[in-house]
Amino acid sequence: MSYLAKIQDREFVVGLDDKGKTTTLIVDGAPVEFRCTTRKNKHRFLMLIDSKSYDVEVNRKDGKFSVFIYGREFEVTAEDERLAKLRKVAGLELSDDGHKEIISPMPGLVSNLIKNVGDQVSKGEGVIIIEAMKMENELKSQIDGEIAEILVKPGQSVDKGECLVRFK
Amino acid sequence: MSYLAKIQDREFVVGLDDKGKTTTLIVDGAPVEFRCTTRKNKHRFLMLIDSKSYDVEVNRKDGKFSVFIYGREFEVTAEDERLAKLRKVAGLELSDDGHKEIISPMPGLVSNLIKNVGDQVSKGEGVIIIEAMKMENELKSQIDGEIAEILVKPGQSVDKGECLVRFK
Amino acid sequence: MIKKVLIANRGEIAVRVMRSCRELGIATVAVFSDADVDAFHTRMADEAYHIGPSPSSESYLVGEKIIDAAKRAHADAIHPGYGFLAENAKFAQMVADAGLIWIGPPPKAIEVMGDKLAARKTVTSSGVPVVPGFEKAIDDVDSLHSQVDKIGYPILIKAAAGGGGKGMRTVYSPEDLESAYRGAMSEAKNAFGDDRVYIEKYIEKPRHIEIQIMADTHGNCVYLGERECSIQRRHQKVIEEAPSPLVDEKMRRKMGKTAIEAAKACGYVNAGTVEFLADNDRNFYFLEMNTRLQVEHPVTELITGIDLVKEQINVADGGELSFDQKSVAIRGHAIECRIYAEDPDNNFMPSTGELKSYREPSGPGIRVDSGVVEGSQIPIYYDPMISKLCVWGATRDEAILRMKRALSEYRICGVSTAIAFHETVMDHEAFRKGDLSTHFIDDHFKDRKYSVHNEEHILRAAAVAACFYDFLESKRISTGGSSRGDSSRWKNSGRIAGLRKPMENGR
Amino acid sequence: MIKKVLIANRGEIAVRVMRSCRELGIATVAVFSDADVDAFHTRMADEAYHIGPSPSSESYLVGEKIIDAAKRAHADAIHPGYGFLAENAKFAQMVADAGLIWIGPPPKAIEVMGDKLAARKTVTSSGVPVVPGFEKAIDDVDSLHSQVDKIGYPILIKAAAGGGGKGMRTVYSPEDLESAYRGAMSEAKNAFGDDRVYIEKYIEKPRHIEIQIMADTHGNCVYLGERECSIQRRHQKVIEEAPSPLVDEKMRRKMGKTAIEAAKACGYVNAGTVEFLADNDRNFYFLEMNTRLQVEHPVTELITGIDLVKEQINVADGGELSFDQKSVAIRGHAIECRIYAEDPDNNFMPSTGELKSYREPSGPGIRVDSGVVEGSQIPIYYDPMISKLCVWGATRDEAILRMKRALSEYRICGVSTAIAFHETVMDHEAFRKGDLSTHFIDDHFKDRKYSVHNEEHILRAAAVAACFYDFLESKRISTGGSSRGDSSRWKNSGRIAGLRKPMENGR
Repeated sequence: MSYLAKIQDREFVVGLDDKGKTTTLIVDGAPVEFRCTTRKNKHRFLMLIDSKSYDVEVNRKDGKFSVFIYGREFEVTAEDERLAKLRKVAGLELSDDGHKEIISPMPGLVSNLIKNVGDQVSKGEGVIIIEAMKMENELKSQIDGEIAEILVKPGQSVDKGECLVRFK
Repeated sequence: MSYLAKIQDREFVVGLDDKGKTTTLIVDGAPVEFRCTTRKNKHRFLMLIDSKSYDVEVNRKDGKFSVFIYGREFEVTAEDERLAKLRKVAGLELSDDGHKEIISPMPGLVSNLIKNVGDQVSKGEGVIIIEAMKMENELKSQIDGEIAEILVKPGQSVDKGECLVRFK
Repeated sequence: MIKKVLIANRGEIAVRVMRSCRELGIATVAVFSDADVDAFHTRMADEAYHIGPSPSSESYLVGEKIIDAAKRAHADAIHPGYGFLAENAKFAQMVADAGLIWIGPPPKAIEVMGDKLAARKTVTSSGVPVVPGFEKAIDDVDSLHSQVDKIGYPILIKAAAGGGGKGMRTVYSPEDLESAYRGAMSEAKNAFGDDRVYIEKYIEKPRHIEIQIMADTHGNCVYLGERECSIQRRHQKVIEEAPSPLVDEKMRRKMGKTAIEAAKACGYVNAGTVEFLADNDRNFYFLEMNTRLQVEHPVTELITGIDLVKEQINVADGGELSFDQKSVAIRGHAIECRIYAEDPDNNFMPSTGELKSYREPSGPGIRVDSGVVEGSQIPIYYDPMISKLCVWGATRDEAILRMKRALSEYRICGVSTAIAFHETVMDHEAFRKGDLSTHFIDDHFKDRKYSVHNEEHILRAAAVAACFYDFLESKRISTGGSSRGDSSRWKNSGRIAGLRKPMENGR
Repeated sequence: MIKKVLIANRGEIAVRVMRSCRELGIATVAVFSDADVDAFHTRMADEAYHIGPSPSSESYLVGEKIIDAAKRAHADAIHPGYGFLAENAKFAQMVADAGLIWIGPPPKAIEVMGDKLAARKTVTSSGVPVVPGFEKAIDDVDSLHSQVDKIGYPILIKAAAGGGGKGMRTVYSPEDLESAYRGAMSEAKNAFGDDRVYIEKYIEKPRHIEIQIMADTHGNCVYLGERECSIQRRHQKVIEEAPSPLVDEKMRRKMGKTAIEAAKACGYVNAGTVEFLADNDRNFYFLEMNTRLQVEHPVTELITGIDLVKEQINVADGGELSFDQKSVAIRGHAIECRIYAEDPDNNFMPSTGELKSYREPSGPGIRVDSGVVEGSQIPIYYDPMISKLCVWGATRDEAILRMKRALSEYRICGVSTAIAFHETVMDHEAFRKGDLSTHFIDDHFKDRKYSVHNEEHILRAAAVAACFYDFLESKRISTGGSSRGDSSRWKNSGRIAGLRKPMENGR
């Protein structure tokens, strides 16, 4: 099985195959020494790659993978390489959707609106302030764009995952 | 549901019942304030009994329960009270079996026999020595009795749970 | 004799207080809100009482409920921890009125130090240096300009009842003065119900250095060295250390004596902290006094070997301090990193959820004060601090390297944390040199991304891990090895069976 | 400069050494046997190499395999930990011959101190007091009686190559002498391939007190105070503390100087421990020198603030000691309890299996050195130590109470442990008074049951917990709430279906 994996700005082609009791690993076309053990808890395992030791934990999250390694969690996408190639040829890139909205990352109270409907907003600019855990948290726009709709009012409580602002 | 629970030399009659969202508890006929929360891991839970806090973990083990509480593990038996009563009336006590044999509690090497076939042995006397984890471990008789059979020889390796000695 | 203590708090500080109680053979009583019924502090206590719904205004902040729980539990004393009711003079008085021992300072001292203007006035009369400014609230706009002219720009407008940066404005020039004044007043009114504001000289890029003091009812008052808490984000301390890299023995003695003056000026008893602003020329100014145990008290414990909570209980019980000024000795260096559930890549936004994986670092020189275990929820209602990771080292250098090691061992999955941020600070040259100020993060870390990792072999391994996990999972589904695989198979065959019937009917 | 260290060990000590390496910025290499492929030390290292099957004779004891792994990893140095090859002079030499740095004493010092007769002779010539006895092996049965008569009964026959109580016999009267001699000789021959035995006076109920020393290649040698390790079971230390409740400053200085004499007599370099027997009149006698880092080194680290592993690496790298005798100061009191997987109710029989639940205590004054995590297996092949639980307190009393608190917080399910035993010792009056001897356990704890608990409310709660769990489970089965419930239902309905058919057929 061959995967195309993306992490940060890097891509790796990862080939995995079962040879009897062991699994072979090929990264970007080159075979790599690989050993892996899993205990009962299958999403926590130890990998030895070229004798380097990696104590990892993998969780699925929103169709991607969250990989804990070397003290940090990384977001990784991994898909069947052939599918990925086909998609590329067909020009069907994974869309950068979800950024045309501001979603509340936590339950809280809308304490202030920084921008209004119709405002032009740049990526990184604050749009709305949510109070949670005794702190005010400024939610920023992930894109450049114009605000089409603001769905909440100051003083209103919101749930995690609730859509607060829509862009055009 | 009513249970007869035994721990060490104590017996408790424990009644549990669901009343809507809460569970009621009756111990030895007297109602007791009870609150319990369980997380995903259902065998680890918090009980509040008369406002006392107990952070417990329960594992089933050989038909009994192993209860971790206040820093120690206790063996508890719990059975349906009516069945227990019936059994008592019928004179069918749970037998103290399993002590007419010496079972190896761990894998290891038989390093010495202290007693021989035909020897009279008192409860607590050493019978056989097993070497494991770089240490010699004397296995003792749990009963007074005469040795009927010794199933292993010095130098032989044995598995956990293997029967080593039988009494008459 | 105190035999049973109710801890009117939650999280790590409740657990911290219980640990000292347990070592003293004192029974512990927890209180918990709906959100905390399964919390670690509830589990750890000998007894636990429910005090209401999750919002703290309906539970941890309701003094009556807490005193009621203490009475039901037949507790002798109440320890407030920090936050919540810890600096509420009325609650301290209620506790005393209920015949219970308050493990904290006298209500009067809390009251005086809680009002910044009263505090300034009180300590100034004892000769304690304060930031240049005024001891009276601004009466009218007219006197405003003349006041400022006496000390010169930039200035700070502060709320008398203030805290947490609310009702505070920095002003650099006269044209901004009046609007800043009005803004601060209205914010203060909203936040504290008290619109008094006053003026202080604004000290740019100060260091935040504080002195731990401990006083008993027999007139003994001792200072336990200083802590430097200059690394702050969103007006909140995130990294603290003791001793301060700035403070030498002479400055320590001077600050210590000043702190004792301040404490004596308000009749202080029990543990307290006198906070100062300092500049790099070792001038220092009284900022405020915190009339409680501080979050960062462990660094002082690590360098002095004194258990402050035990000493608090001893003093509340009428005992004399177990040490005097001469016997207090500082050894080595300690650092604390506050591990918040937050996203440092996104302006330290709080993160909530379940700790899917949780394992604390351990080994030489590490102390972790936490109130969670694996599987714990970080609730939305309270401060999102997971733990305080503290290290001790023979030198500051050793402590920094040890902190780096400890951070690298810490395993938290499920919520974002500030761990990567702390690693970056520990590696920073300015931090290593002890070149600190309260603007440290803004100066050195603006728009920094902490979760970015450039080591090729780690990125590669992470990519392989995700692929391998998917590979394992797909194998399991196809061979049906585990229960997870089983349930998937059941679902599949169920669906197929469900689909087939109508088809058969249709034929 | 040492940049990469291979740790020729497993379990907690491998992890311990890696922690110091990491703080020094040194890369770590683990070796692992089949049983340890998933062990914590394998996970924690930067690199890991497989060295063979589970039995240590085929893996951790095979010097060639370890040196081969070190070469493949391009390691600069090897740290042996304790046990396994740590006191194998030949291996130390092999390491040097392979061009690697040996983080330990010179092979010659290991060799001299490994032979008890040679060690006695060497240190005696430097004026170190030894237990009355003889510097030569017994040549023949004839000289036996005349030797014993010179020192009087009781005596101890000891193997020259001895260790772990093997080839050792206590003799109280002449009639037992010859058979004891023959027994000791044959046991020594079997265990060590060396039948030389010698005679020492038997000291009844001695205290075991040892001095930690540290020497560099520049001629500096410093003692770091003592440890008392009198609490032993099966000839193995289980509780250690520092300082010793017996030792005063005068005795400490005297023992320290003696230890340095002993170390210098064999040209010692790196960390070592000189063990003494002592009586309650503060007389002490050289017992042996351990030419390695000891299991119980953390208690010394806790009271001196010195990281011994870092210092070992520094010295092995040719550095000077980072401290001198004058700068070594003892602060407070430290205790270590070895947490073995064993059943104290059953003569401390080892217990194996999976750590179903594992959570270490934390908070003020606690240090845990462990090599396991939740889910780890305790393999049958090695020493069954799970961890070393250490505490520091300002006083011995505080340390004892803190240890009790820490033990009560420790959560280990799945294997039996010595935790209840340690709790009982911490509560014992003789221990609290510091009235210790190597016979402590036999004297005070014979046939004691540790797991018995008499607090009614705990027994009642345990009973309720078991019932409630069963109640929950049966509810789940009847309502089919969880996947476990589901699978049971499937099984039940399968069985019923299986039973029904023949019945229908039979009708």
